[in-house]
Amino acid sequence: MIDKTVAGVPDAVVGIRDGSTIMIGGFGRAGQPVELIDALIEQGATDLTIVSNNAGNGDRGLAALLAAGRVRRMVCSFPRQHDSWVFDGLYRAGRIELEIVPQGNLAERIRAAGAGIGAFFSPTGVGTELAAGKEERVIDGRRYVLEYPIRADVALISAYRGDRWGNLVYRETARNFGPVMASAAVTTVVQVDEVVELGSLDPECVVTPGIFVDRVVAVTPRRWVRDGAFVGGVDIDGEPLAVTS
Amino acid sequence: MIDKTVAGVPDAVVGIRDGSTIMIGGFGRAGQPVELIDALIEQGATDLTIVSNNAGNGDRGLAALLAAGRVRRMVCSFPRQHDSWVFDGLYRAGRIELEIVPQGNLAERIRAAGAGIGAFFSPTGVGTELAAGKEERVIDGRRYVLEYPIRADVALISAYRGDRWGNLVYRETARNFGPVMASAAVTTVVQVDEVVELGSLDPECVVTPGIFVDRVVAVTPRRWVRDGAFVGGVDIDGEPLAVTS
Amino acid sequence: MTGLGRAELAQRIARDIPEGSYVNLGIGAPTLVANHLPAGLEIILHTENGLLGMGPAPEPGLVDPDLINAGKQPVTALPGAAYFHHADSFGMMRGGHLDVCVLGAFQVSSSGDLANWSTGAPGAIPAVGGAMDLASGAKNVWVMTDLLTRDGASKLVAECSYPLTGVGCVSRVYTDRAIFDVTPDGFRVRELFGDTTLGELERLTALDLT
Amino acid sequence: MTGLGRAELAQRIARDIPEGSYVNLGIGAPTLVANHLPAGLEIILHTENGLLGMGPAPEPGLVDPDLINAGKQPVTALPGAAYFHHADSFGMMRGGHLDVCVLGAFQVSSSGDLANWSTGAPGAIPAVGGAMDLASGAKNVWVMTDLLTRDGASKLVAECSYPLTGVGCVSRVYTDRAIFDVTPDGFRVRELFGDTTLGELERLTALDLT
Repeated sequence: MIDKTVAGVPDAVVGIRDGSTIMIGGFGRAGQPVELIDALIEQGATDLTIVSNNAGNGDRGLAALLAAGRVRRMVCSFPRQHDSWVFDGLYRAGRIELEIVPQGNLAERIRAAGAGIGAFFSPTGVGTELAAGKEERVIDGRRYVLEYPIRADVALISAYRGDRWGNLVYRETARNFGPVMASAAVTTVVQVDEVVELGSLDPECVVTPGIFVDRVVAVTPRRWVRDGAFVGGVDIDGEPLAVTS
Repeated sequence: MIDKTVAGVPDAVVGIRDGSTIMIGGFGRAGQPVELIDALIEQGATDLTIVSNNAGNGDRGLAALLAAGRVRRMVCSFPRQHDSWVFDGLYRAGRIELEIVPQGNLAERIRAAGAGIGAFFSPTGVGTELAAGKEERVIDGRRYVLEYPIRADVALISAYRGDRWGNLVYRETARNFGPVMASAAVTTVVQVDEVVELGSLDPECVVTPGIFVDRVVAVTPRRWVRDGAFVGGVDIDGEPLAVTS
Repeated sequence: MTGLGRAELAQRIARDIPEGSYVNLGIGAPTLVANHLPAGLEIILHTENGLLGMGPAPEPGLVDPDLINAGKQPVTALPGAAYFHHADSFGMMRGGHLDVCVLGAFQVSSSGDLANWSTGAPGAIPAVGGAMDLASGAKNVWVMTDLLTRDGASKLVAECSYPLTGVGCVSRVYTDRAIFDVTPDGFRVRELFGDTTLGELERLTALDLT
Repeated sequence: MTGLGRAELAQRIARDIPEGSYVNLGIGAPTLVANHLPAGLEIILHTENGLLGMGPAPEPGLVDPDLINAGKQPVTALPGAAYFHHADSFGMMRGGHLDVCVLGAFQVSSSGDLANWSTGAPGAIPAVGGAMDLASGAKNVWVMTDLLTRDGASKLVAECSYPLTGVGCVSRVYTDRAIFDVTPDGFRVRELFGDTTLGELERLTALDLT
């Protein structure tokens, strides 16, 4: 029997090595696998390269990993946010390397890794400093730059439901980078709200087929959903929403 | 109000011009938009380039379009099948041009057109006669050939259900080339079993968002499905299955 | 003050978007355009973090942390919406399927170059997000901006001094003082707001306008 | 006749596939392997026309024209299955996510080149399908074939004379007479069937085997 589920988050991050490249799903906080990141901090791997759209929010999740001094290099599209003080401090102190990649090129380069594409010509960034030094070519009258795949040793992502084969569905815009990252890592680790019976995910609606997934772990379900229905009333940390306006 | 539905198949193929490049969805008969092809034959456009995985089966659908002499050139991965006698005859008589593209390169080139990729390096076909004359490059020790997008004037595809915004869901392996072709054509025309109320397709399960779709037309629903459930008992032409084995 | 306020400008832009358009509104001021889309007309909003058919902000108690826009603000999804992953979302954009994208700007050059992601200031933390993809992808890239910076410098320039977001990508600029089309001959004034005159614009921008 | 019949060979191949593998079985003889996968072991079959978790042929009255395999034969989907479109399906393949792919062959060279899509005969209608993608994509490409053609020619060759499907892609060849691994030193016999001897194989193939 194939069973990709593991009992707890410590099991989910076993074996991650110093110096690894790790993709972390999420767009801001939505879809960020906070529990897996906490487990990674506990696990201790360091000198990491992190590939993620942002560079942490507030003090939890990716920000906590950065604060713990585990990250040598960030590859992302948008590190600077109103609540990215941890990254900002490290960057200004010269304690972290940064590679900025336009968001669509980031997504497509990750997809290319997963889909076995050696490189591709993208129109994004042409003529800007982010394309400096990159191979350029005019195709059918349009300028493109050559972009290479981004691969990882490990992907840590968050999905909504999964089964023991690793099939996944997501929730709303928390889907974001999960599906492409799952395809681009040697080992893909997923936290889900719920592990469901094999066969209970509609095969027409599976977003990430299990072939891309290695480990699935159930974490505390999001508190704004009950029995599959959105109920609201709390924020992403589970704190009651102030309903004042 | 956005309403991409049209009343009948003749309206769905209005304006298709001689000399057009037309993508036709389907893998063999599964997902082949037979009613739209019949309407195209009726409509009369000729001198067409057809991009489709196969080159027709039996005497209906794409085979009928070929038999009607409307196709100058076929771009496909697998024309030769046990029931591809129409294409076989035309080809042997020198009455049709043929470009063979490996199936995965065909799908990826169509996707590239839809996704604005100028060209990409594929490992498929390297060192074979289908890569002859193509630009080759070694990336990270692996050989790749450069493949260009395939675009079309029109895509004719078959989906299961659609709404007035053009959102689509498919059925099983009849999905095949539909989603990528929908993205790669100037005008995408879809036949569906059923046009459903806007909002009744689960936004988590929409496979082709309406942005890729221009016209939706309802055709006679597949006869092996009733009220959304598979009931079997008939073949793809609606003929009763002989249950003898 | 002559010309349009922020909200009026957003309304003016909204009026130029035809029904049935697929539209991406950039972070910041362009987001305001959503508030002014004519009721009863269906215009489909794209947010690059994976949603077509984005609706307005939710009721305060019904904020869904999984449902946000590119600015990471809570939004809703309309009937007819669809979710997709980032590669599909940016494929949609890069593939030219969006009709209109409205972006903010630091500078726009008379050949349509856009600078809106970095001032190039030493020590600033660079962050591009989807700006370059949006600039290179949509069929029509419109800019929404004040004509002048707080210091009175023109944002319409002969050549951008800030780092570029995209080359020759902007087709129209909506400012508080006028609407400009980008043409092969440079900026052409399409519409003047308030008592703004062409001469005044030429003086403020130090450009030859047509 | 010494060696294994078709069904026995399919069974032998099936035995070498570890539980949990993702496997694509090519059109023709390789399809037979599915009938011999050990009951109770979960091995997930991929069909490149858009399905993971492919099950056996349906009951005769329950043929579903929408649910076919790459050979366009009716199949079923197991609990845990997932459907996807062609670009995703071939991305899965090209990206190296399949553990094993079993293909037929006209010829396999001692450096692992595969020829299985065209005999290059004049007048033949070329048709490649997914053969080249499968050959270049799976982690392990196994070939299932008779050792000899009907005319007694060896399908194992020093260099393919037929048009290639893939270069250096085959890692193992299962024939009716023996199993061969493709190594940097050419074919190495892994297992002999029946009373086949190494000397006999060298005579039949005219190759130096190890």
